[in-house]
Amino acid sequence: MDKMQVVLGVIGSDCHAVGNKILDRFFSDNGYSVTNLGVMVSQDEFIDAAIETGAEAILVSSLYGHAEIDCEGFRERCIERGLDPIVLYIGGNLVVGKNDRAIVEKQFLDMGFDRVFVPPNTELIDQAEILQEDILKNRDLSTRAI
Amino acid sequence: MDKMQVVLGVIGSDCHAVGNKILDRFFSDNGYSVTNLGVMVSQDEFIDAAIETGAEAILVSSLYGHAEIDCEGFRERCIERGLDPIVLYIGGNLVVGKNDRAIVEKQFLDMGFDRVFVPPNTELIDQAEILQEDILKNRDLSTRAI
Amino acid sequence: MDKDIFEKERQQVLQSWPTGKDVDFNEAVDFHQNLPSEKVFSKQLQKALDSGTILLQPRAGVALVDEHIRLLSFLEDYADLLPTTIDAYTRQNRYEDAQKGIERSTQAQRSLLNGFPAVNHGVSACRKIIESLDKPVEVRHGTPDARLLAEISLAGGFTSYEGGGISYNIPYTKSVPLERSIRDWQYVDALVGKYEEQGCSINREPFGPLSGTLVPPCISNAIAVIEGILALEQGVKSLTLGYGQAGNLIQDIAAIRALKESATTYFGQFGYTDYQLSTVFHQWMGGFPENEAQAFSVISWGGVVAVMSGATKVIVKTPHEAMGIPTKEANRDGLLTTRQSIRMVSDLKPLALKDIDLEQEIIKEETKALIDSVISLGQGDLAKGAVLAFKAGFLDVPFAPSQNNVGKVLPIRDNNGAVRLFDTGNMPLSDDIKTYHRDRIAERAAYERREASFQMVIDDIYAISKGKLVGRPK
Amino acid sequence: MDKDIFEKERQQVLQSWPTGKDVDFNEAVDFHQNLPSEKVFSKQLQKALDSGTILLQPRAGVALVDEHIRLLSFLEDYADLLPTTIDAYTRQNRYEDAQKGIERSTQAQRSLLNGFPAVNHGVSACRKIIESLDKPVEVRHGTPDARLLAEISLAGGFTSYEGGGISYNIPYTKSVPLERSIRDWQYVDALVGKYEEQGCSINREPFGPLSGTLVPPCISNAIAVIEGILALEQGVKSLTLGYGQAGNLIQDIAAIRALKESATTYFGQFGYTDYQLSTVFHQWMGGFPENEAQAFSVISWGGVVAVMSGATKVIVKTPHEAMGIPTKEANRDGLLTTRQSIRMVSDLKPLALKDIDLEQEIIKEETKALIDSVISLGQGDLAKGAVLAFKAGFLDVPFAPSQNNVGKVLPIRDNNGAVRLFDTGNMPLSDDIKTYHRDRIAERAAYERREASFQMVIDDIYAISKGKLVGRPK
Ligand code: B12
Ligand code: B12
Repeated sequence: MDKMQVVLGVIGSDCHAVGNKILDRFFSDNGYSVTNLGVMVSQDEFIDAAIETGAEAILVSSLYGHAEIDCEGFRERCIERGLDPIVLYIGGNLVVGKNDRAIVEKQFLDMGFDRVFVPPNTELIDQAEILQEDILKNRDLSTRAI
Repeated sequence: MDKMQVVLGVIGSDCHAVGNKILDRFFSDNGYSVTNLGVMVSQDEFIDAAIETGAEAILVSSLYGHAEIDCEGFRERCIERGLDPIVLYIGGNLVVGKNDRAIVEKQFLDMGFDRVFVPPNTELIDQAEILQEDILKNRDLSTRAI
Repeated sequence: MDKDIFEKERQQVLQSWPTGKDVDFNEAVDFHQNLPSEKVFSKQLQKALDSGTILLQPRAGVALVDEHIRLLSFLEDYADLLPTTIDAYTRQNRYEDAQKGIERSTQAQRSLLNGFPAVNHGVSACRKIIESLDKPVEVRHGTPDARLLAEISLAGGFTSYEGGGISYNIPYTKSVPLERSIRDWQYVDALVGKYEEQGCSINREPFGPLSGTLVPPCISNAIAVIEGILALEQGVKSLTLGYGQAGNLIQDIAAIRALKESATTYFGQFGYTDYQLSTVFHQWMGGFPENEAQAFSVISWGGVVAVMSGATKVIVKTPHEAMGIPTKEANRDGLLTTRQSIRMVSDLKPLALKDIDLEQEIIKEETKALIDSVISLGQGDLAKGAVLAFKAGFLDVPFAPSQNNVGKVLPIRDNNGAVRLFDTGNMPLSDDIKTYHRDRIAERAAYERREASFQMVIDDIYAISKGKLVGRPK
Repeated sequence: MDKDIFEKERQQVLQSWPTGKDVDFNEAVDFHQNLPSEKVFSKQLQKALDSGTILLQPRAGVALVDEHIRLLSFLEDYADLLPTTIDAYTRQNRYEDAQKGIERSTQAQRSLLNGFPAVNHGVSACRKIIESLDKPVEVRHGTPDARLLAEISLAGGFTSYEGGGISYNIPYTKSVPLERSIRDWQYVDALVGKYEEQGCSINREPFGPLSGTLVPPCISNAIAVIEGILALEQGVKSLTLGYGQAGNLIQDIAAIRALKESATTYFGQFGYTDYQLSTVFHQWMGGFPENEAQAFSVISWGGVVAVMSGATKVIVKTPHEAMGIPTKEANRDGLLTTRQSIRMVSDLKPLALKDIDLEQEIIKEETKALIDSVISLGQGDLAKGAVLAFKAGFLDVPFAPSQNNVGKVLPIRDNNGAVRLFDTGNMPLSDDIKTYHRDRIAERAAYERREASFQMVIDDIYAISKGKLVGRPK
C-alpha cells in the first residue's frame, strides 16, 4: 500500500519551528509521506500543497495564540477549492492565554477541524493510528458517495 | 502611669516557641509588663497568672491548629473565675489547614475573643496601640459600670 | 537496656491505653518478615545509597483512618517514601484529647487534628495503612514519651520511626525532664533492636532540625551523632541522621558532608561498624512566606541544595506551609516542584569548592568540641553526659521551649547568609572558633552599618518569610 | 549608515503606515530629555551594574492600550524593568491583521493578539504608557523589519529596544533575506544613534536566546557580540547582551562570564571604548512543564542561576508558560518566585570552580573561532561577513525556521546536562574542540547504553517539560 500523503505546517505569522520538526519526524517515522511546509504558512499554501500532492490530511500547528484569526474559514476554503473530504487536524497553543481545554477544543471542532490537540493533550503517542483511521473513514465515505 | 499588665502564652499542647519569644519582646519594648508563660499553657494557667498579676489582657497564641479545641469555653471560664472585663486576643495558625481568613476570624470572635490575628494579618505593627485602646475601653466600661 | 527491665516495662507501657493490648510481638515479626522490599524503609534507603539518588518524602497526617489512607494513596504517586505524621495530643500522650479530636473530626467531616492519632486507632488501623500502600511508611511525630506509639505503630507494620530523646524533647516540650525522655527513647531504640534481632529492619531517624530556626549546624550535628550512638547502643542498625536547611548553599552542603563524617568517626570510636547510615535534608524549617509563589521558590531551592549536599532523602515542604496543614493538592505540588528541581540538578558533578571544605572543617571541629564535652561530662555514658551538657549549657538549642535548655546561644547570619554564633553561651568552643564567628558577624554589621543585636536576630528570623535570606534593614 | 541615505529612507519608513506621520523627532528628544532617571533604562542598568544587583523584567503585552497599561501598572510593583511585548502580526509588518486583532479584541473584551500592536496604536498611545508608569519600559518583539516600530515606540518614549538583524531574523522568520534584516536593523541602530547624539539614552538588547532550544553558548555568544558591534557601529552606546539558560549550572555561569569577556575583547578590537555593557539572563526558553508546580521550579532555578552568573538582569517566565500568554497574576507569580530565589542566593560569594573556568575558556575559544570566521569572510565588514557565514553554515542556529540558516548543527546534552555539539555542521571549530564535544557525548551515550542519535536530541528537547534536564531513556 502506498504511504498516505499529508501536509504539515505552522499557520499564519507563527515562527515556532521546533514542534514542527518533531511532527515531521514523527509522522514520517510512522508510515506517512509528509509534505512539510514549515512555519508561516497561509491557508492557501496549505491547500495548494494538498492539491499538488494529493494529500488526504492537513495537519495544522499554531503555537503563538492567533489560531482563532488565522484559521477563520479554513474548512470552507478547503471545500471551495475542492478538498472535500479532507482530514483537518490542528494542534498547539491555539488561543491567547491559558484556557479551559474543553472550550478550546469545542471552538475549533466547531470551526470544522476533525481533531484538536491542545495541552495537556499534545504528547505524540497514537496520533499516527488515529489519523489513519480518520483518513480511511474519509475514503470509505467518498466511496459510498460515489 | 504604671505599665499595663498582660499575660502571654501558647495554649494547649503547642510547642511553637519562636513567635512567643518575639511577642514577649515586642510588647515589653512597647510599654507593657508582660508575664510570659511560654508554650503549652492551659486555660487555667492563663487565668491564674492573670489574676495573680492583675493583668488586663490575655494574649493567646496558637500555631499548631488545635485552637478550636483548646480555646473552647475560654471566655466563659474567664468570667466564671472573675476575670470580667478582660481583653482576650488570639493569634497564629488557629485552625487546621489553609482557611479563609474571614471565616476563621469570625469563628474566634464568636468564641469571645476581642481580636483575632491570623495570617496574612500577623505582622507586628500597631498591635501595641490597639491593645492599649482596648484595655482603656474596658477600664472605661468598668468605671461606668460602677 | 537490661532485657528484663525492658520486658517488665513493656507490660506497663502496653497497659497504659486500651489499644496497647493488641500488640503481639511475634505476630508483628511475622508481618514484617513478609513485607516486600518496596515497603521496607531501610531497603529503599539502601537502593538510594547505592545509586546515589535522593528520595522524596512529604509530611502528612489526618485524624481519621480512611481519610489518612486516601491522603497517602494520593501522595504515593509523587513521593518515594511516605509519612504518617502524628497529631500533637498523641505526642503529649493526651489520648483522651486525641479521642475528642477524632470524634469532632468525624462530626465536622474535616480533620480537626494536626496529625494521625495512631495510638487511639491502634494496631489494626496501622496495618490497614501499610497494606493499602506500596511504599515504605515512617512514623513522624515529636513525642517525648513515644514508647506506646512505637509499640503500636511498629507492630502495625511501620518500618521507620523518627525522633530521639533529645530531639523530641528540647524543641517539642516545656517541662519533660531530659533524663526521662532519653530513658524513654532508650526503650524505643531497644524495641527497634528487638525487631532487628528477629531480622526485621526498622529505620530510625533522629530529628535533625530541632527548633527549625537558625540552628547552627554544629549543634544539630552534635545532637544527631549523640542520638545515633544512643540508638546503636540499643541495637538499632539503620540510621538516618538529619539536618534542616540553614539557607546558605556552602554551609548547607558542608553541614551534610560534615554530618556523615562526624557520625562515621564517632560511631567507629564507640565500636560500631555494623550499621546503615543515611542522611536526610529538611527543606527550610523556619517561617515560610505566606505567598505561594514565594513558597515555591523556597521549596525548590531546598530541593536543589538537598541534591547538592548529597543527602539520601529530602523532607518536602508545601506552598501552604505558612498558612496551615496542607491540602493533599498543596502537598503534591510541593513534591512536584521538588522533584523537578532535583531532576534538573542531579546530573551536576558535586561542587568542588574550597569554601565548602573550609566550612566543613569548621563544623566538624565545633561538633567535636560539643560531643567530646558530652562524653567527658558523662564519663563515657552518653545519656548521662547529654543531660549534664544541657544543664551546663554545653549543648544549647536556640529558640527551644524546653526548660532543660539554657537558651543562651543566639545565632545571627553573616554577610553571606551563613548562620553564625552571635552569643556562644556556655558552649565549649575554642577561642579560634569564637573569634571566627565574631569576625563573620562583625563583617555583616559593618556592611549594614549597625550593631549586631537581638533586633538583627529577629530580622533574620523573619527574613525568609519576607522574601530574603539575610534580615537586612530597610 | 550614511546620514543622507538614512534620512531619505526615514521619510519612506514613516509613510509606510498612517501612524508614522505622528513621529516628530525633535519633540521626542524633548520628551526623552525630560524623563526622570527612574524611567530611563540605561540609568537603571547602570545602578544595577554599580551595585552588583540583578534586575527583574517580565514579558507582557495585550491588544488594547488601556488594558496594556493596567497590566503593566499591576506588574510594576513586582518588577524592576517593564516590557511591552509586541504582537506577532506587527512583527511581520501585517498592520491590517493587527488592526483586525484590535477590533476583535475590543468586541470580545479579551486580547486576541499575543502582544501590543504599537504601530497601529501610534506615538501618543506609547506616550500614555510611559507616562502611566514609574519604571523604564522596553519594546520586546521579534521583528525582522522593525524600522517603523522603532520610530514610533522610541518617539513614544520607550528607552530600550530589543532585537537585531540576525537574532530577529533567524529564529523569527522563514524567508526574510538576512542581508535585508541586517540592513533594516542598521537603520534601527542608526535611529538609536541619532537619539544618543541628542543625549537621549536608548538601551539596545540583541535577542540572546535565538530558538530557545538547546542552543550551544558559543553560537548565541558569537551572534550577540556581532550584533553588539553592528549596533556600536551605528552609534548605539548602551548594550545589553543576552543568553538563554541552557540548564547546566556550570555552563550557564561560564556562558555569561564568557559573553562579557568576548564582548569586551571584540568591542575593543573594533575600536570601541565608550559604551555601557550589561548582560541579560533569560530563564529557560525551551518547552516548559505544563504543571504549574513544576514550572515554578524551572522559574526559580532560573532565578538562582541568573544571580550566580552575575547577569545584570533576568527575564522572567511564568507558571502559565507551557499553556499560553499568562494572566497578570501568573506573571506576578513568576516575578515573586524569581525575586524570592534571587534574594535567597544573592548574598553568596561567586562560585570559584575550576569547572566553570574550563567551560568559560572553551566557550570563549569557540566563540572566537566563529566570530573570526565572520570577520574574515566579510573582510572586515561584519554585516557582509554574517550573511556569508550563515550561507556557509559557519554560523548555524539549531531548530531555527529561517531559510538563511543551514540547519546542520545538532546539539545534545552531555552526561552532566551541558549542551554539546552532536553535529558541528560546517562551523569552523578546531579539531580539539570537536573531539571534546564528541567525547562528552560519547560519555553519556555509554552511560545510557545507547547511541547518540536524533532520538536523543528529541528526548533532550522534551526533557525539561517532562521534569528533568537530560532526556534519558525510560
Ligand atoms: C518552626 C516550626 C516548627 C518547629 C517549632 C520549634 C519551636 N519549638 O518553636 C517544629 C519543627 C518543632 C514544629 C513542630 C510542629 N509543627 Co510547626 N511550624 C513551624 C513553622 C515552620 C514556623 C513557625 C515559626 O517559628 N514562625 C516564625 C514566628 C516568628 O512566627 P509565628 O510563629 O507565626 O508567630 C507570629 C505570628 O503568628 C503572630 N502571633 C502569634 N500569636 C499571636 C498572638 C497575638 C495576640 C498576636 C497579636 C500575634 C500573634 O506574631 C508572631 C510573631 O511575629 C510553621 C509554619 C510557618 N509559619 O512557616 C509551622 C506550623 C506552625 N507547624 C505546624 C504543625 C502542625 C506542627 C506540628 C503539629 C507537626 C505537624 N503535624 O506538622 C508540630 C507541633 C507539635 C506541638 N506539640 O506543638 C503547622 C500548623 C498547622 C495548622 N495550624 O494548620 C504549621 C503552620 C506548618 C504547616 N503548614 O503545617 N514546627
Ligand atoms: C521556544 C519558544 C519560542 C521560540 C521559538 C523558536 C522557534 N523559531 O521555534 C521564540 C523565543 C523565538 C518564541 C517566540 C514567540 N513566542 Co514562543 N514559545 C516557545 C516555547 C517556550 C516552547 C515552544 C517549543 O518549542 N516547544 C517544544 C515543542 C516540541 O512543543 P510544541 O511547540 O508545543 O509542539 C508540540 C505540540 O504542541 C504538538 N502539536 C503542535 N501542533 C500540532 C498539530 C497536530 C496535528 C498534532 C497532533 C500535535 C501538534 O506536538 C508538537 C510536538 O510534540 C513556548 C511555551 C512552551 N511550550 O513552553 C512559547 C509559546 C508557544 N510562545 C508564545 C508566544 C506568544 C511567542 C511570541 C508571539 C512572543 C510573545 N508574545 O511572547 C513569539 C512568536 C513570534 C511569531 N512570529 O511566531 C506563547 C503562545 C501563547 C498563547 N498561545 O497563548 C507560548 C505558549 C509562551 C507563552 N505562554 O506565552 N517562542
